Amino acid sequence: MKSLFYFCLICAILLIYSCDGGKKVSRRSTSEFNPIKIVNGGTLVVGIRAEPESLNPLLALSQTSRNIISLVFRRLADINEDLRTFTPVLAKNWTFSPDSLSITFNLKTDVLWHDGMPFSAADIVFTYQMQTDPAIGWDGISFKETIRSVDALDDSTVVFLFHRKSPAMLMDAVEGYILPEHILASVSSEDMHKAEFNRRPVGTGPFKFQGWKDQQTITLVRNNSYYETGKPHLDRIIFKVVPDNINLLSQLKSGEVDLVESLYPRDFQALSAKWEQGQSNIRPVSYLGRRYDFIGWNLIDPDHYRQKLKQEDNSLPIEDYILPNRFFGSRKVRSALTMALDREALTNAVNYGMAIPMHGPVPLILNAYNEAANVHWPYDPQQALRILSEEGWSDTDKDGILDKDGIPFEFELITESGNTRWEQAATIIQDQLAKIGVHVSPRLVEPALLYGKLLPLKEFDAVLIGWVVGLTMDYAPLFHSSSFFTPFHFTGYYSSKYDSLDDASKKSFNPAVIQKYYDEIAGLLSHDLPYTWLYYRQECSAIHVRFKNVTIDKRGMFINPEDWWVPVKERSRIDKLFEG
Amino acid sequence: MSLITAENISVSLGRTPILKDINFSVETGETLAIVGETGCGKSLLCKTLLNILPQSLSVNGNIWFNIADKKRINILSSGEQILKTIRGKEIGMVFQDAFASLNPVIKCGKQISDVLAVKSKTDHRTKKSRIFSLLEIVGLADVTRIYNLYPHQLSGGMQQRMALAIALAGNPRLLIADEPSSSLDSIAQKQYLDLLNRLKHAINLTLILVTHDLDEAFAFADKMLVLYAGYTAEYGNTVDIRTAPAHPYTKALLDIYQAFRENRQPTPLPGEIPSLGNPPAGCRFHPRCYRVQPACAEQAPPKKDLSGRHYTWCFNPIE
Amino acid sequence: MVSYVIKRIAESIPTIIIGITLTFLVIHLSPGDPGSRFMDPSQPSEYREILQNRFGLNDALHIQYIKWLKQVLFHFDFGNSFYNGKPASGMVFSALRPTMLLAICSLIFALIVGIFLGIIAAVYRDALPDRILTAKMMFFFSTPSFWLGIMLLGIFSIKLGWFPASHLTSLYHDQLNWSGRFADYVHHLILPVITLGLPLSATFYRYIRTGMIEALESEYILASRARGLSVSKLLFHYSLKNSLIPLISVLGITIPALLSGALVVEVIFSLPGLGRTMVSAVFSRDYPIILAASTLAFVTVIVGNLLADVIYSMVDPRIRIKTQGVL
Amino acid sequence: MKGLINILHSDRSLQLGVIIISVICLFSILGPLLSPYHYNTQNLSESFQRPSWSHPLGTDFFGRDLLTRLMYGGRITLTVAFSATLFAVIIGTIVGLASGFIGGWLDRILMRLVDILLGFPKLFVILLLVGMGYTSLGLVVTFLALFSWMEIARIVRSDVWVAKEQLYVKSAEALGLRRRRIIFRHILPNITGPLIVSTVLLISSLILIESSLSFLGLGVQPPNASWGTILNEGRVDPVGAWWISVFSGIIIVTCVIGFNLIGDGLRNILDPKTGKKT
Repeated sequence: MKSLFYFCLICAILLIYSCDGGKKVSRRSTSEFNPIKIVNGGTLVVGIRAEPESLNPLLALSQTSRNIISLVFRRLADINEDLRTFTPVLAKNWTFSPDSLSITFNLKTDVLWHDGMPFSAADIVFTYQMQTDPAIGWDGISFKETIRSVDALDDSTVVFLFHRKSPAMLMDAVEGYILPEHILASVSSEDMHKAEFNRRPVGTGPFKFQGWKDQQTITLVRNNSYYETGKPHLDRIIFKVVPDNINLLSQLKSGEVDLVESLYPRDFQALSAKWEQGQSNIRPVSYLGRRYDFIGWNLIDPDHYRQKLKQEDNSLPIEDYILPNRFFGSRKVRSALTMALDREALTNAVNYGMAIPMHGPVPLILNAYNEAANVHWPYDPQQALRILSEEGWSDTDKDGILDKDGIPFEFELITESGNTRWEQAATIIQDQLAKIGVHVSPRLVEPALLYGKLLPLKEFDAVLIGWVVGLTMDYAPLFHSSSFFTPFHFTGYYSSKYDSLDDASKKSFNPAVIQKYYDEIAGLLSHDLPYTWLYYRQECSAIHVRFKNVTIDKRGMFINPEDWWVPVKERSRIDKLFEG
Repeated sequence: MSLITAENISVSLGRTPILKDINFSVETGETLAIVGETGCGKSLLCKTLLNILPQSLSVNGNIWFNIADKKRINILSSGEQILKTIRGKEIGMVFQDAFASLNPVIKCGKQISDVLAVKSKTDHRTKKSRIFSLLEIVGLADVTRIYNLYPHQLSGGMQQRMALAIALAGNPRLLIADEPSSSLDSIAQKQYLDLLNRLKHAINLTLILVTHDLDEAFAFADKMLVLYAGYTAEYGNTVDIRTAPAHPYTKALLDIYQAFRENRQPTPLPGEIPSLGNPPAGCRFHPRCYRVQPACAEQAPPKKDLSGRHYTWCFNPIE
Repeated sequence: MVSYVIKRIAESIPTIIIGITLTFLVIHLSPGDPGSRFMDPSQPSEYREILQNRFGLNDALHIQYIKWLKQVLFHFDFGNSFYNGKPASGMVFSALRPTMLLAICSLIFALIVGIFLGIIAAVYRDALPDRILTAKMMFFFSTPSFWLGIMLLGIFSIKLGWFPASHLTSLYHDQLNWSGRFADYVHHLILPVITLGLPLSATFYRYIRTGMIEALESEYILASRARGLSVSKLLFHYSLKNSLIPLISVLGITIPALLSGALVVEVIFSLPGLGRTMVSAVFSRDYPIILAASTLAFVTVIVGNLLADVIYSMVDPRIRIKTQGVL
Repeated sequence: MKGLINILHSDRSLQLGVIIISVICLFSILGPLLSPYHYNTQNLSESFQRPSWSHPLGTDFFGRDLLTRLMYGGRITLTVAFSATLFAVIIGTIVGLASGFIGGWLDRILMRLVDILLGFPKLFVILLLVGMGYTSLGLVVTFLALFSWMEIARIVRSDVWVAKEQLYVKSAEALGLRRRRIIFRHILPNITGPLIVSTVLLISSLILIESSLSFLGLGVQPPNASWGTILNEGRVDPVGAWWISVFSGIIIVTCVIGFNLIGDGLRNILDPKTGKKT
């Protein structure tokens, strides 16, 4: 009786799972561009995986927070797609002084804060003070290091004065969203992280903050007094928290969510296939992202490093802390391990083709990127084995694992737990290195433990993680000897050649010379291999087709949301429900 | 016409007969005493009369009950709908263990009122006064307090009276009292039986009194049914049985009863009471019987009419 | 009764304090640094110090502990989240509401299903309905709720699209009238409640079936039958009340299990509850939230236990006498 | 041996449970030896294959054979559950014996501790403990054991109380036997029945907790996997790659049912009084 019951139950489950749901007939509109007049209205629902930590531009760190902030706040100017030139936003225009040491911004005069107060030059000055306040710890603080002072000449004119000339002066000046002085002036910088403002931001952007339901939704509505008359067109943007990926995907498919960023490549490919067959209203969009993943090798011996740290002697030279790691201290071993990795297969497997194998340190998104400058290590396990045996690693005891002086080549590859892509990549690397007789144990570690203890104290063998890059290139925190004891310099890489190249690149003002230094740095690092770069990721996003005028490029999804609009005929059920 | 008539009642568990061919009838106003030792099937018989036996037991025979308009119904073949109108309202029953028969988590007043509720939808106040008078009738003082007590808060005697009050709540014409006094001490026993006797006359109650005590039977009953291991040994008028017991078992009971009265040591019956599950063949009493004959072990003895109102089931009755 | 409740509350205070002290020690002694997740390579290296100071992690452990305990006991202030700066107490309380909603609905669901099926099984004891039900309930009793949740989610939400896959309410919830809102809640809660409730109903089912069988075989039920009470009255009033009593004593043990179960269900169905708050706080080392959430969980369990005991003594008159006698 | 077979024959749910668990144990122990695949050999070109003749239960992301992984995962799940149970039973028995036999203030303190620990929502606390440290197998076993010995302690204690009052213990005391001898020779054998029942039921509940933990991403490290981890891997796409979550779930449920059946059956046999009712 019982067994019959289970049998039926299992059959029922299998049946429901295996039969494909009813085929949905395409409702996709055939005309992508509609020449009739743009109408206002419509609701955009953005699916997000985690609640933003703060809507205060000074404290925001996650991509989600930054996205929402980009809708509520405005900068002085926005960068263009070429990543060189700028379009004025809150500034009307700007002029460089003849000695190129200051920039004068003329501000727009018809801009209002969302609470109705007028925007003025005082807000710019106040924002600069907040951004450079060490007690707040804004993460873009390094942009402002070149600035000597910011002064308001009158309500609509601001002057930025710089220490020295640099090609990035304008970028440094306009970085960061402008904050309302009349609200935040009363908050002390120590209490900034607890301010009510972080939960109820007031900005000058096209959308106003309306409400925040804990762990559920954040709603922005149209700012009717936006300075660009007639914009934005959408009534409302709702950010809906859906932590579970499969849940998020199914809501995207069912139309409960219109836009999702950072889809899993596997899901993205499935969506793309449907889209190409004309069976879906979800438009997949991919663009060059900001992330790359790599293996970081620990070049020095962790125990020796720890002992030296215990001596608490600040006068010791850096060389004293360095005892080459028994595995990765040798550049040749690192190059052998790199050659033993089939980066192509790895990249395709974990990214489903939505990433580009990466050989050197310069992110593909930057103008400084030059693939030819990198040293390429091809996939060649035979060569790798040869190099390893030259280095003394061979399988003398025939247990399938290389060894040297009785030490087997066995190490832990740590990665952040909860990140499926990294877990998968670590598992594949384990398999690939096993083929040349290197035994890898992947180990998943809590982020707090990983970034809070293991990496800063260099207590690891090898780590697989990724970085998110900004629009400027700075490798000093990762490889420069001046940051040897800081948390992100966890490889223990120490090269005077690198130091001098890095210093020189920062002193130069000539773009062509700087590019030359960058190429040299790329060549040096890809030769020395403190990291083995794995792949550069393409961002996979999707947006419902009813949204028109959507511009998406390597700067991200939310470049021109004030221009997005929905034709009346294509309004969804949710659009209509909100319109009443 | 008799109020209740039992015809050939047999109860069996699977193939094992527990009660076999029991017959009796009780006229309105009469008292029948069912007498026998512990384990002879008395309680089972009581439950059979109300058709509340567990489904694992199969019952044969007929129990005819005279409902108010001179119509007879067969309790054993009636549906629950009809039985609902009989149980509690026509036939009340007091169980052997009063405490066990009271629901431990429902207040006394509520337990009585639930029985009343079935009967008529009188309004709350009349219902309450009816409950109070019932409690007074069974001799409980301080009725308002008792109304709100739980069964375990009552003494044994009070519990017994409470059970009686519940049995009487539906104004039954027939009351089945299953060893109502067995759990009480002798004084309380006496009081309780007096109460039953008074009630019997006051509200013209027909009574089936189950007892193992011949004293009780002789004092109250008009008729007697003597059971031995699920069989009827003897059935007839109390006077006849008392003066001229025909079955050796009845005789033995009487002897013991007599011995107690005269304060001498009774002669115990040889052997043991057979278990209902595995009774001896033939006459169930024959292993212990001093008048045993070869036939006794062969088959069950037939009914023997002694005087038209006195019957025995024995091959060799005492003449 | 009042003094009994007060005594119980007084007894439970040390339990809570021991509990949160242990929690405090565990999270503060564990390796890793809550501030680190906010850092990226472009930040100045002093930022780590700033964060440590901001979170008050630079003091000695016992000073941190005393400071924290003072704050909690005298100001009912659990500090602010490391992650988003919100007051921890507010965050946790607002997370408790959905959890309570989920837990109470599941409890009611489990009670209804468990009691109803338990009665059926007891009435048809050892017959076909009883055997089918008992086997089925063995299945639910042994099913991890996360699997049940994934299966329900996969079939009814993703494959068939009958129920929403996440959240407590629709986006347009506020636009609806009250009946619409109620329907909206029901629509969102059905799958999570089944997921949390079914395994629980299997437990209740066992108790009710046992209790009902015991009650139905008892002398007082036989006596009640003899009194001519209707079948429904016998089942639902006379037997059920008796078999509910052991169930209520189980209720106290059920509450911690319910909270543990809610944790998983909230993760699967993306519900904004205490469990999910706890999971994400553990993963991000958000100390104030972890402490506030565990304190609240302990208090909930203790209050729940107390409630169960009070109800128990109310339903079972025999117990009440005993407690009165003790006091 | 004959007695054992008799016991097996006397209860149908015990019979069924023993069959289920033996099959699962054989499946886990012998399965990986017989399987043509290695639990950890990747074949990225066969990623997420539906069940077929060559892979009866399909493959996972890395193209590993799911059946083989489930067999291997069974080893880990069962090892974790068995060893945690073993520790819990040892702790519980010691505490229970001490509490019941010595009594007095020790008993009060221990029982208070039991009450406190029972009041904590188990998963909450274990999640906290495991989430705060390295997620290693040994740690999971330790914490599971630390939070599940209380029921055992209670049962042992109350049985010791009963046994202590019984005549044979009294007479042993009167004979002047040493306390340890009394405990081990006279009391312990008398409480093994209920102890075995609750041990079996504990195994099933620990399997559930372990898989919940693995499901939340805490527990076994890759490339090893317990059933819960495999189930969690299937969560990436429960509809598209349904076989992973469905089959790993089925085996967890079957295993837990097996232990529960054994527990119920043993209770029926060892403790007929309460066993009849359930």
